Amino acid sequence: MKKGKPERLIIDGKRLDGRDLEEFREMEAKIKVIKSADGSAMFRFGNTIAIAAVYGPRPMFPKHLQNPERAVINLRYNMVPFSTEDRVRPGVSRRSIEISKILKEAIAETVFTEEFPRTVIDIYIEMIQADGTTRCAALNAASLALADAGVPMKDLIAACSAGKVDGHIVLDVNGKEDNYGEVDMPVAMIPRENKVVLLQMDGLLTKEEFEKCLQLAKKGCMQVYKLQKECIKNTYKQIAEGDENV
Amino acid sequence: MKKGKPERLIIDGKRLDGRDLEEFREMEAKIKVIKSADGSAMFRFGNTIAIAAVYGPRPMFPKHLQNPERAVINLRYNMVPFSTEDRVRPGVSRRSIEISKILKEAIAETVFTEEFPRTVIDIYIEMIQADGTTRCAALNAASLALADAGVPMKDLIAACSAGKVDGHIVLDVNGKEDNYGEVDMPVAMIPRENKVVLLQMDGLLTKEEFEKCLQLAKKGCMQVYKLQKECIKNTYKQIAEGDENV
Amino acid sequence: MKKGKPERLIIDGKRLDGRDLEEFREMEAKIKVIKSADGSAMFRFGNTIAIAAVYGPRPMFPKHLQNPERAVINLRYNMVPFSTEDRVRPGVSRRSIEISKILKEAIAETVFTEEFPRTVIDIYIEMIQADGTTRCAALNAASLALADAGVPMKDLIAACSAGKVDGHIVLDVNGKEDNYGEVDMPVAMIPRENKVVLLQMDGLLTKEEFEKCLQLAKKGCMQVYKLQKECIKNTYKQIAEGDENV
Amino acid sequence: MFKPEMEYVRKLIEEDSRIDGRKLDEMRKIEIQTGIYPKAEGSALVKLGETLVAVGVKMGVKEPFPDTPDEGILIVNAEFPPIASPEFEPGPPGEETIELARVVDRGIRESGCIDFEKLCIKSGEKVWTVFVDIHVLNNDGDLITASGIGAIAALLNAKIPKYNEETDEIDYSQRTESLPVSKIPVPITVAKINGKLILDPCKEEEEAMDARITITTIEDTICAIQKGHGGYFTEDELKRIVDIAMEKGKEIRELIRSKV
Amino acid sequence: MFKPEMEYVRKLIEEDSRIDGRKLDEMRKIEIQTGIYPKAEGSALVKLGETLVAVGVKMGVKEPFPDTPDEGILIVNAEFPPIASPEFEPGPPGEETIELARVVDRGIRESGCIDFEKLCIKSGEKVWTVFVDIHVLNNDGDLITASGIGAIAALLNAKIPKYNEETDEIDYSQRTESLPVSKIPVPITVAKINGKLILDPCKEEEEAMDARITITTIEDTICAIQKGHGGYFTEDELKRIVDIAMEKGKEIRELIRSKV
Amino acid sequence: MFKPEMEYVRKLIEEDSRIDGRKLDEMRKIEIQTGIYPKAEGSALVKLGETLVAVGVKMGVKEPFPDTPDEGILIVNAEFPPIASPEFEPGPPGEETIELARVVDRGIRESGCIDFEKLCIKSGEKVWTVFVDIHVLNNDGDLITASGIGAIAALLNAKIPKYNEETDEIDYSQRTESLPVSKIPVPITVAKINGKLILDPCKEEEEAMDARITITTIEDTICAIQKGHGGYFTEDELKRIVDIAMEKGKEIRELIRSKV
Repeated sequence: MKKGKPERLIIDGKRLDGRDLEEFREMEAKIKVIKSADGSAMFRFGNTIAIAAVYGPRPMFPKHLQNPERAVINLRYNMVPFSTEDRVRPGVSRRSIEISKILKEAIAETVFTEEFPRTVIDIYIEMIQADGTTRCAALNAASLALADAGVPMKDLIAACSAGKVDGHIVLDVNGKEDNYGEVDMPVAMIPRENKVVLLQMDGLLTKEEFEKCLQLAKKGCMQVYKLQKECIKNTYKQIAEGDENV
Repeated sequence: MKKGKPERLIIDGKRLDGRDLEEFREMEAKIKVIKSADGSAMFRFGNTIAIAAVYGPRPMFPKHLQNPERAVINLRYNMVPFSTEDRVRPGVSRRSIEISKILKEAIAETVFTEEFPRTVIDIYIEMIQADGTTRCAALNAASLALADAGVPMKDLIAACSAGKVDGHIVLDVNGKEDNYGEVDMPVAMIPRENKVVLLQMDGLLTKEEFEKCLQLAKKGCMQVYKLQKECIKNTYKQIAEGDENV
Repeated sequence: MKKGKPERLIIDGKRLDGRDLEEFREMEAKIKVIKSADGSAMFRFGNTIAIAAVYGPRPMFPKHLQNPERAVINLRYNMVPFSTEDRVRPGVSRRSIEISKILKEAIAETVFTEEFPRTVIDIYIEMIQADGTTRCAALNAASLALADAGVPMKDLIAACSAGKVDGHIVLDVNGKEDNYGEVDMPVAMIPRENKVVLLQMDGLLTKEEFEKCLQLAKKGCMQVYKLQKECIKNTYKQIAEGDENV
Repeated sequence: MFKPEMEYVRKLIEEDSRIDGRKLDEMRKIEIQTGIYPKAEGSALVKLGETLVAVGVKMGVKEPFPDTPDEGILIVNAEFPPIASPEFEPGPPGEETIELARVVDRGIRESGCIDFEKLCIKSGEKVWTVFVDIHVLNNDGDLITASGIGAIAALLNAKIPKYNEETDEIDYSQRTESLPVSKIPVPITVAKINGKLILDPCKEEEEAMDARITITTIEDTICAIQKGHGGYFTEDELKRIVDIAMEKGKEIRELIRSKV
Repeated sequence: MFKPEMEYVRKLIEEDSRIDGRKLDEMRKIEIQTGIYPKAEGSALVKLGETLVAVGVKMGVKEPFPDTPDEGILIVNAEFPPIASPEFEPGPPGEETIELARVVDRGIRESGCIDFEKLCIKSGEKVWTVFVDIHVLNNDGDLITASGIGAIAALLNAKIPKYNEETDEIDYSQRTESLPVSKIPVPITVAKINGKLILDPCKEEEEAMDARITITTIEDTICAIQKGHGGYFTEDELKRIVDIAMEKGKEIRELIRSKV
Repeated sequence: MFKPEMEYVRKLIEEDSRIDGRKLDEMRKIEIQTGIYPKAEGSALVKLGETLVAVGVKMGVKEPFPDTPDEGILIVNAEFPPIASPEFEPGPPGEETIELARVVDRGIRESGCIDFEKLCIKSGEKVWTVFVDIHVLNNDGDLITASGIGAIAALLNAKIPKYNEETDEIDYSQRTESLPVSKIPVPITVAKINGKLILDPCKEEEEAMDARITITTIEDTICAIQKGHGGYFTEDELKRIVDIAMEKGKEIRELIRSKV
């Protein structure tokens, strides 16, 4: 058994951080957080904080990497060294390479890359704090940053996690639950079209449990999506109203 | 003294694996073992198994690496992680770089590289199992793979090892003999022309012993050469006879 | 406290190697020490020995690294593995990258790089022995090597260190003094113009002490400069006189 | 880059047929050989159609991770050696190779098939490390499935070498006890092309596919899921894929059991 | 490459004015927030004009270096993540980033502000390692000053996690004692443009500057100097810069003290 | 690429003469200086014609390899620093450099010249590691011979520093006992050009040569052979080269003995 595992993670229907089973941690979304980027955003689930910056579309060099038919999407997911309890060694890891790959593939589904042949769109994501559900926060921030950069997209991507903890199906798995719980299942969707563009799952689930998780994640994604839309709307409203602090 | 060293490696003129001093382990040669390659081969001395694949000649990129007068030969010798008792860490090592270099230099001696200026011939060798005499098995497989790819060559290269174990000059040194014996001497030849194209030796030999080893290796190379020729002949014969399982 | 620290580093006004406070170790300068280089030099402070070689100006490749307005200066400072008591692991370190950068920036101040657009000047420095004040020895050697290569320069750079040891301001800090003393302050100047082109300092100094160190270093740089000029003059004199051993 | 072959594959699928004549939900023939690499503690050679993967299990003794002082360690590594691929880039493994290793790793780890506590030699000090090395010998598509089958077959085939605690030496010539492996996780990969779900895509199909998903199961339980490659699945498609993964997983599980 | 912007900056300086309206010896506004990254033992977010730097302190337990068996270890690392820079090169940190980390490192180390002997757990066997990670979120010039301020603010904010010597475990959820930090080293950076000394250069000024120097002080003592970037200073200029560094350092030291 | 110089070298050899006026079986002048790098435990500077190689021996204390618990460790490393070569590629050592280090390593190791058991401090726990670092200062051909001579000269020159087992400290200022080196392996390199064997090729000859071989001997025994560079030798040529290597090895062995 893993050291440090609490005896119970859910007590009287409440999770250790006080949440109900199907309750999100506090969520926060913000765009235009990095001045130098073409688009940028921050997305937060409780203590999990992602910052994304988008540069491009811009001509790709060296030339032999260009795709004559579409923009190439380049995505880098990175953990800040002090984002977790055990310091993360700087540089790429096998984990960050895999996550960068699946995030890139999910993002590519929404971008009209064919409008920008021979260019590259760079998406850089920094996990400032990591407390579970990091790749979902990363994807939410990246999608907002793309929107902020004005990159033509079919729709936003919204992501959240479902999971199984102490036998219960829960929404928005935090770090402790991920570490000591039974199942973590990150899901990303294009919510309006009901399309699942990212899906991973680790741990044991029956078919029924899987379907329940998926349902719950789907509902969660709709909530995330709503927050993302509001964030964009509010920001542009503030800009229209001349708020300099945006 | 090295730990684990058996008291004797040769008892009553027989080696620990039952062989006579001048006897090969079971040898096996096979071509067309990798479907996607332009040419491929397997060569085996007992538990030492090499697989080689050839791609090319094909145009070389980036262009500044091209040789306007001849094909460039690129060769990579690699140990599969589970090929030895102590797992081999994936990736290149100083040992594999040196072996790749000397194998490439030996191979280059037989290929009419001047017929294919500005191209590259890639030769990839995987040591699936390693039990001594690996570079010789590698070279035998590589030479067969080049022939299978139809690359114009002066002749095949045949390689085997001789050595000194418990004071005796022996043929085809196995892993244990290499580890605990006195001398390992891999030799590669173009047998029909009596040309030595690869020669290394580690350990103490008098001039007389060296000459005896060389003689023995030369005889061994002729045997390997014979097996290689038969392998090619039989394969094409089977193809001519319409055997689909080749 | 650091292990191995001597009780006192200065006894009766004398340093452990017998020098006075404001005395240099034996210095030596020599040019044309590497046959294959366009210019080369050796500079020595006691047991600290630097060898520098200059190649170029020559066309820079790949082309996209060229500067259309000036020569690019490339400088590599490297410690030979056996140059210190604890063997230096081969390859670049964070320390060597930083030192290479500040030496390059200091050197660039004296070279008429605008006369050689699209070229590169490679300056390679090997610390053969390291006993304190290494970067100053490196810079003195590099500047001499550039002169030897005939690269047009405003003037030579002369460098030396001052420091604080056992409460005294001293000239030319050696390895033990650097390790166990209070302050090491390497300084490089274009002496005739009174310009400080390199200045670092580690340790605690009051303003008055800093100014005293700077004064002392300035005097030291003049001495180094004199030696450098003599070295060049003597070498060309010897050449003019037909000495083959130069 | 217009690829006529890709278009052909997609057109065929539209007509419910496949380039190699299979039905949409038909796997290619699976051949499994175990124990053929004597230097490895366990090994398997898996042929899935023309896809050929060698998997070797090696064991060593190490300090355990601080948070699991009583458990052995699993390390899954994949290599895509150049012999199997005309376009080879030297250097560290690429993202495809890393994803392959990590998906196989999670299938094994999450299934709980290895009793890691039995691999503890001395709590907090010494545990067995189990290296599973996947070596791709030919890539004709669906490497994840072939590698996942190879990995569990090699683990079932593996025997623990003798370890002398006093001298801290491993005697690889004496392998007696089997690895404590109790379940058989099986990954099943489904691709989507032109809105149709197809099982076990071959290489031409992988080049033409819109989306890909791998579901690893042990009996009636899912133990790992990985959607890869872009594209999307609907909720309904995902439910059907779970059914397929369970059904086909059962068949392959029987096959593996019969081979080891 | 003729850069009109650069020429404009230089022309302004000649007239004793700056692109952002500051006086030559005026720093930009400094904002310091501490403790906002809960996973770190200590943290600070420093805004220096539009330059934004996050610094986190993490601690771990290691063997000491052989020549200082009774002292904790300091490791300062800087990352210049691509979010903050349109021209990003993947790979190991470049020379600018390394210089940044090393200058901040020396400012802290040489000031003696950390009592490293208090970070010894067991002489010669176990000491605390203090990682100071500098993460640049926006670069509008004078990164060294912003990072140096962030580093000391994060160190002052840091609390040591509980360490159980018997089980060799760190409990990061229990952080009680403060790090033994007693002094506040402050780096001040001065640039020279067209012969004039200016304080705290912004990015446009850095692109136009001839020379740069950073002097770190604690009260009336200099603890580190780094001349960077090429160009030169005269002896007289250096003396004036030391005065500036001491005076401005004092102001910033007060600000930091008020924030932690 | 037609190289007129190469053709000239080959033409000369045909007429039994060489570009630097030597006879075919004549070595260039060898100069050996030892002990000139005081930070090293042992050192040698070898000049072979214009080829100049510095070799330093450094020692450290480490855990032995598990299969040789009672033996010290030898590590031979070569660096080809850019000062000696107009075409320098930064990065890890290339294949030429690695071959150089490994050939010198095998010559020393296989000769048995170092008594590794005398370098054991505590069986299974602590042994001396002997680093032999080859630093090429000028390359005018036959680096292997120059480096091999330098390596054994530096080893013969080396003195073991004092080691305090209790404090685990090495005192490099006190070096007393000599390294236990009893034999003098000498590598001899022969090149073949236009069917002729020539001794100790200079750089122009290396560029023109067809084949190369290095034979290391101790007295009347061969201890290592490395054929490199392509081309071939006949059995008869090999026998003649062994004779040359033994004869010339003897001469150089005397020279080394007189210098250390």
